[in-house]
Amino acid sequence: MNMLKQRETLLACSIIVLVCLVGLRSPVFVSAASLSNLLTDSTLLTMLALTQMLVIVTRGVDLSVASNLALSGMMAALLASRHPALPLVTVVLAATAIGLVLGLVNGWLIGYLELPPIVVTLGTMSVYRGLVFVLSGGAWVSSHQMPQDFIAFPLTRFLGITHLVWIAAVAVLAAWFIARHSRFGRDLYAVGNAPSCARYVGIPMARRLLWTYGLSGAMAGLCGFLWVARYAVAYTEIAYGFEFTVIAACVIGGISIAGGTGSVTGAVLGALFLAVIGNALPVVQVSPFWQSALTGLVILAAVLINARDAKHAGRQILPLHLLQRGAA
Amino acid sequence: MNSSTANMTSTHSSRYTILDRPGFRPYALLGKWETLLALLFVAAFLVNGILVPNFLDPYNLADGTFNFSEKALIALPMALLIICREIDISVSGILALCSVALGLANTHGVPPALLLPVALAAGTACGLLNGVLVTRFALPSIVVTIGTVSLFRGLASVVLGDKAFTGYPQLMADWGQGYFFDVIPREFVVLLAFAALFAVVLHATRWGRRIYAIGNNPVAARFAGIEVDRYRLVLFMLTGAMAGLAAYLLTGRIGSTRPNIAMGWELEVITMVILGGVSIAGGAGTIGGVLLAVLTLGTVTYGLSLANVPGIYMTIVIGLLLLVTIAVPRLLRGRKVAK
Amino acid sequence: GCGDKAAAPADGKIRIAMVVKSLGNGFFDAAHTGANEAAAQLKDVEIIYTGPTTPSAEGQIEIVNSLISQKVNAIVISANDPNALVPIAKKAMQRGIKVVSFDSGLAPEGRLMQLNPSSARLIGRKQLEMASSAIGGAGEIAILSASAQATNQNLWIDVMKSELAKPEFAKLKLVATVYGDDQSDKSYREAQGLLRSYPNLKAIIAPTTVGINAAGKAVVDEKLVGKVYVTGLGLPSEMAGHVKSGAVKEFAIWNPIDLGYAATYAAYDFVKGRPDARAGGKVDAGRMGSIAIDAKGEAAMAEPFTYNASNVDQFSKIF
Amino acid sequence: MAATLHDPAAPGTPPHTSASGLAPAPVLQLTGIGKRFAGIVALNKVALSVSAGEVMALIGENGAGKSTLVKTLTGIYQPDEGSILLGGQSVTFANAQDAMAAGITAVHQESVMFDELTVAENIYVGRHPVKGGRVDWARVEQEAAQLFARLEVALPVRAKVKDLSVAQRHFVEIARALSQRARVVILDEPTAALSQREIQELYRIVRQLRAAGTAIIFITHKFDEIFAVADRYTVLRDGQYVSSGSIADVTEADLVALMVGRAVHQAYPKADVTPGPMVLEVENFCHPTEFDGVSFQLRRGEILGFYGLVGAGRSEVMQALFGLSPQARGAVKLDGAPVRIGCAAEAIRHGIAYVPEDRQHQGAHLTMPILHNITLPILDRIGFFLRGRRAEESAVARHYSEQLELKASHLCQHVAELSGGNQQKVVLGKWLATNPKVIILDEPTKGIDIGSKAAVHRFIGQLVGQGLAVILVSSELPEVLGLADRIVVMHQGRVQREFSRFEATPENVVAAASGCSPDENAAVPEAV
Ligand SMILES: Nc1ncnc2c1ncn2[C@@H]1O[C@H](COP(=O)(O)OP(=O)(O)OP(=O)(O)O)[C@@H](O)[C@H]1O
Ligand SMILES: Nc1ncnc2c1ncn2[C@@H]1O[C@H](COP(=O)(O)OP(=O)(O)OP(=O)(O)O)[C@@H](O)[C@H]1O
Ligand SMILES: [Mg+2]
Ligand SMILES: [Mg+2]
Repeated sequence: MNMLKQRETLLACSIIVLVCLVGLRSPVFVSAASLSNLLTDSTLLTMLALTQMLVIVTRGVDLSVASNLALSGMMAALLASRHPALPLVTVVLAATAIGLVLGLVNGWLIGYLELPPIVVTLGTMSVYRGLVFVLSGGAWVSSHQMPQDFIAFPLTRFLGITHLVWIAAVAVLAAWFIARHSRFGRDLYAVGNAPSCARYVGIPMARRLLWTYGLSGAMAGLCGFLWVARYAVAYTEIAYGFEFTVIAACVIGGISIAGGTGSVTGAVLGALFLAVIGNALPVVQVSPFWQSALTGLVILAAVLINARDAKHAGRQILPLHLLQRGAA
Repeated sequence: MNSSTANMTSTHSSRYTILDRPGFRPYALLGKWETLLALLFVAAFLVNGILVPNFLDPYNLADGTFNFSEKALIALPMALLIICREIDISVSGILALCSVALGLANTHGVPPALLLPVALAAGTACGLLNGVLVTRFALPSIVVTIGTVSLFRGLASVVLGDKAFTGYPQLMADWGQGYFFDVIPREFVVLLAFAALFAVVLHATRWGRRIYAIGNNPVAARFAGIEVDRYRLVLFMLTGAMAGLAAYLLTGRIGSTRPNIAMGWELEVITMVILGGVSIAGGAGTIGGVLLAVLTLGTVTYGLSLANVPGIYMTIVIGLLLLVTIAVPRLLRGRKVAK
Repeated sequence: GCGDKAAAPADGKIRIAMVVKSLGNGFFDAAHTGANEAAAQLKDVEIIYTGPTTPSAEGQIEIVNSLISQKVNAIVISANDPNALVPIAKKAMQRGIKVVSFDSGLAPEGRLMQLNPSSARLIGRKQLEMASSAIGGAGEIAILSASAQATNQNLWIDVMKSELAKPEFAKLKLVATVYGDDQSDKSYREAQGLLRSYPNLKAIIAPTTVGINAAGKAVVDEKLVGKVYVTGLGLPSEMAGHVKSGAVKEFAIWNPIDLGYAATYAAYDFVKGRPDARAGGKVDAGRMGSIAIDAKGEAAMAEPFTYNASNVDQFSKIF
Repeated sequence: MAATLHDPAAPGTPPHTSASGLAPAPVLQLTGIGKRFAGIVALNKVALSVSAGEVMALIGENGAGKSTLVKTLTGIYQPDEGSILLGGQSVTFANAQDAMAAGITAVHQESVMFDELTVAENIYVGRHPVKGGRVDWARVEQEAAQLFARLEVALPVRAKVKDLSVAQRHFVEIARALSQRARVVILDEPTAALSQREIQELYRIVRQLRAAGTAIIFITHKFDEIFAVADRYTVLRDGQYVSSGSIADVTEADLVALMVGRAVHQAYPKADVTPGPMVLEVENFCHPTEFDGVSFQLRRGEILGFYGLVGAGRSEVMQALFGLSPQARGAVKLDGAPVRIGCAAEAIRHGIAYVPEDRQHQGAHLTMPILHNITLPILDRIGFFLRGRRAEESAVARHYSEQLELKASHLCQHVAELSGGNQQKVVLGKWLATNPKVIILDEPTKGIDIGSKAAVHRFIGQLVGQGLAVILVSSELPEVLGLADRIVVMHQGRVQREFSRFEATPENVVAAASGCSPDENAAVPEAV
């Protein structure tokens, strides 16, 4: 427990240090407007990282999130552009529902057919991405085809804070509740810790996996709508390769690919960390050709810091004699 | 050996008889993944042969192998890695960096004959980095290679910027897109040769046996005196080297290097391996299966592209193929009883 | 020319394959329309429209490979990489297939002719002119390109840089060139970065459709409409919204329909072995008249057309 | 105390007054249970019945089908045929939850633990109490603490399970089974990982439960335990019901005969070998956290017993000796020459073999064939190319399988398909096949049935006769006392005392293991 906290503190500190370093080089980066922008910008990644974290906790991985996002986003855009009179809520719900269904397909294959998650989501990743093209006929949906309220929604401010941030905040709270305080979430940790043992204690593993991937899908659907509305354009290639960014965020946040551990704080910090890098690189005026290499280096550094920490935590055998004395 | 055989003479007869092998069960043979793949391959081949004009032309078939040979070359060591419970997402990044190394060497006047060693060395070095990070720091390989893929590709783009390397020697073009006897593509021959080599190593030597043992239970493997980390390190380096070889062939084939060369290949390579029946949980899989998967995928996609089905439909087909091939056996067998 | 080894299909039609950078791109869909129009006029032509999923040279190579196997008569291609496709294009030509590149060209040894939508100089210059007129001739400008590997983008950027040295653009100052990798989120972030790091920035030139869209959106979101102008290359159907919002005053694009139409005609001429179809000659391009081919095998169509609030709605219905 | 352990008056259960007296109607009655796996008949028409307030010993050889029966009773497997009557009503369990809801819980042979979760959560995992839509953590911790208090086991409920020792984990599993107020509690080899002292604790708990009217099925291979706690017995052989009856009416020999179908010599056949020259000398072996200043010597033809409570650090010393612990320091001499052993491969080359205690994780490659498991450490000897060496491999594997009376159908069978005890035999065979000078056996007969145990002991005896030196780490006192020439007793990472065969008595060995120095060994401080 303590160790976990330490690791997250470490990550939080490195984020602050990073922000300060960038701020030293280009002071605009630490202006209030810029930081609030950074927050807004990190939301989609954060939200996806939250549900991805739940998936990774079960020893799975959802590679299909980005394709799912593109498909639901495209469907939302088509829906909104073809039926401009439709209330926005309907569009949002439709996108989420589509995402949910796509996620449940993954969940069914993984939970009920007991197929390996990486294989299933690798397959659905291609299928969903292909479907975006098929359903849209390969055409773009551009800003002038989308209703005004559709485009405006993500960045509209409520109490001075954008909708995106509000939604992300609600998602973080919900994920925290699920992970810490719901039976569903606790079962996921158990499944991830020892999948073969889960059935011995009566955890309905198939059902849990079904809904975990469903949740990941629904979140991808919601983010699909937000993404399309935010950037005011939908086409086949949106968020191409974003699944790896999401997984990288989780990994940086200390969520173990081996399952069973990981916290909401970790996922959020991991996403923030990547968002800071993504926002800082354009501002610090390093050569664009260096960006990818730097990102790689920073990810490796973060992972190494995590690993070093894990080593310190180590396996320590509890002083059994003390306990025995206590018992006697 | 001698003394243990001596022991054996004092055989004490057990209460149980243990057969050497299971009785012959044709049913078990049918249930094998390779059989399934072979059937799929034959079916795809027949359907294409009947429905797609030009498919059965031997020259076309030969040309069709160019589309997958380099990827399949990387799939071979990747199969070993996955059997060993590791994975390398960074192969396409390594390939790009090796291609850049080739370009640099070529522009600095390294003789054509020495270019292949340059590519192999660069690949091995990248693999070494992955391997050291994984073994020395006990990090999960998927995590490490998600980081290194962007590092390697990033370095390629640092060197190249918005330029490209071109003007590769004829020797490379000959290997990249030349033929033996004007019909058999050299790349394909290289692939078959390496597939045979890998199959022998994995299935007929003690190295292979140990790789399976590590994938099956790394802790027990360490307890059985296998230097698990050394095997892992070598496999990462091997994967790097094979990516270097693929870089040599690909660069020869397309005659130019840009940082985005082979973008996204890692997923195609992993798809080949998984479709080939290599268990992502480690410890199971065969080179034969991987080769069959490569050929099946090659046949299907080549047939589709001859029918001018757009690439994006092909991704759907490949995705479905992957899902169907793993789901159907499970559905047929019914739910497995877990231990 | 050389003898026609490619076997004609059963129905005797000439098959021309149009290989584009990637499918699902409005620009190439419009070019496809043009090609179909030409095919309808030529009567004995069948168009195969194809391209990879993502804009990669390897994907195009696979496609060209299968086209060679299909023994099409001609390939009209917009290349993702000018060099990487040369070997396969050469192989196609050895097998008697006529290769013509359009839009984004192949290196000379890999094609019979390159049909430029316009000349690189004109395109580069046009974008500078639009930027200059939007900001009153003076101020800081920045370029938001696709990826660092995009050939024609790089060509135009080079032109812009050299044109900037000329006196008429002396007051324009290019402060940065950034790359958005043709991803909306990255382009948007890069545009935002530009706006933030260069408070005096007046214009962003984005010679790519994803980029110009993202830059337009970023300017609107940062509430800088009227202070910073976005210009560059885009399709009317995709840009109409940004013109209305005021973030974009003018943008340019050549007519992709005409481009596809002319490229098809050119390929047809080569297949038919017309004597003029050679470097230094000319090709007949139906309703477009005849197009001259220079000594390097390149031909250029007209100057890019400019769109603004007055005409964008009209064209957005077409492409 | 006993009566407060739990309230058995679950709905529908008649309250029991006492454990003794005439047997009431059985709580649980099985008839004609059958279960087969891909051609293997694991259970064939098995019958069993237990009454409330009764301890039923379920015994049988390795692979007799005991664990399979447990799994069919707890909803993990579904029987192919037969019926389960619970409280007189026919029930079927689709999953573990159904069985728990019906009041049947089990401590399985395999560890069912969730390492990253806390002790408290491990007890309630899968059925967290929920209040107002959220998990009631206060209640989880409070009830877990109460449970341990009643069991008189001190465990910090907030510690993560991964930080616990094997024995402590076992108590967590027992606590989980008890927390469910079950009518039937099944314990599948609960004592295999426990030392003498903890076994006594377990007996106490079992007696408490019995007094409270719970029906208990107790599976074990140790006969003293059967006579210590059980009221009745049921014997299975090869998946079939053999007989059942009251413990009071049988002797150990009767039970053995029922189990095995023939007589077994239970004596510990330590051949009288005069110890030869020194093979192994360990001097001041240290490890930063696990052990300190361990020294001992071993001669050819000698069996050196290592005894201690679970957690005394014996396994760590042995693993370090085998080159698996890079942090360990100290001088090791083999045949008089100092050696440095940096990895297991070197140890094997020096002729040391180590049979680990945790067969599932450290010993067996579960989804590999028996053949490949056995030949894994000797591949260097067999050759680089293994194709064409199949006959040699088979010969080795067959030899050791037969010596150890392995029950398997063929050599290509996956180890996962074998019963627990037979898996242990494969691991043992694999290390014997290295033909070592020194073999370290860490709990070698853990989970092995009595007939096979005799076979293992006999085989060890034979090898010693041929000059092998053996280190026997065992928590089974009779085994150590019966087999070892000398006994090293460890306590908290240090050597507490060394006994010769003649000095050692159960009393002084156990006293030393609990930390008494030699002079005060008459006064055993804690109840053992
Ligand atoms: N999942 C399985 N697949 C195939 N066979 C199995 C499986 N589980 C058990 N068996 C077989 O069923 C038989 C009974 O095994 P079981 O584990 O019930 O034995 P056991 O009596 O508990 O033995 P032990 O005392 O060694 O624990 C064995 O022959 C075993 O090989
Ligand atoms: N905190 C822990 N985390 C993980 N594994 C542990 C822990 N404590 C003990 N173990 C495992 O349990 C086994 C028992 O070791 P421990 O040190 O408790 O007792 P021991 O004296 O070595 O063993 P024994 O007395 O059973 O022979 C060891 O092999 C070790 O791997
Ligand atoms: Mg058992
Ligand atoms: Mg131990």
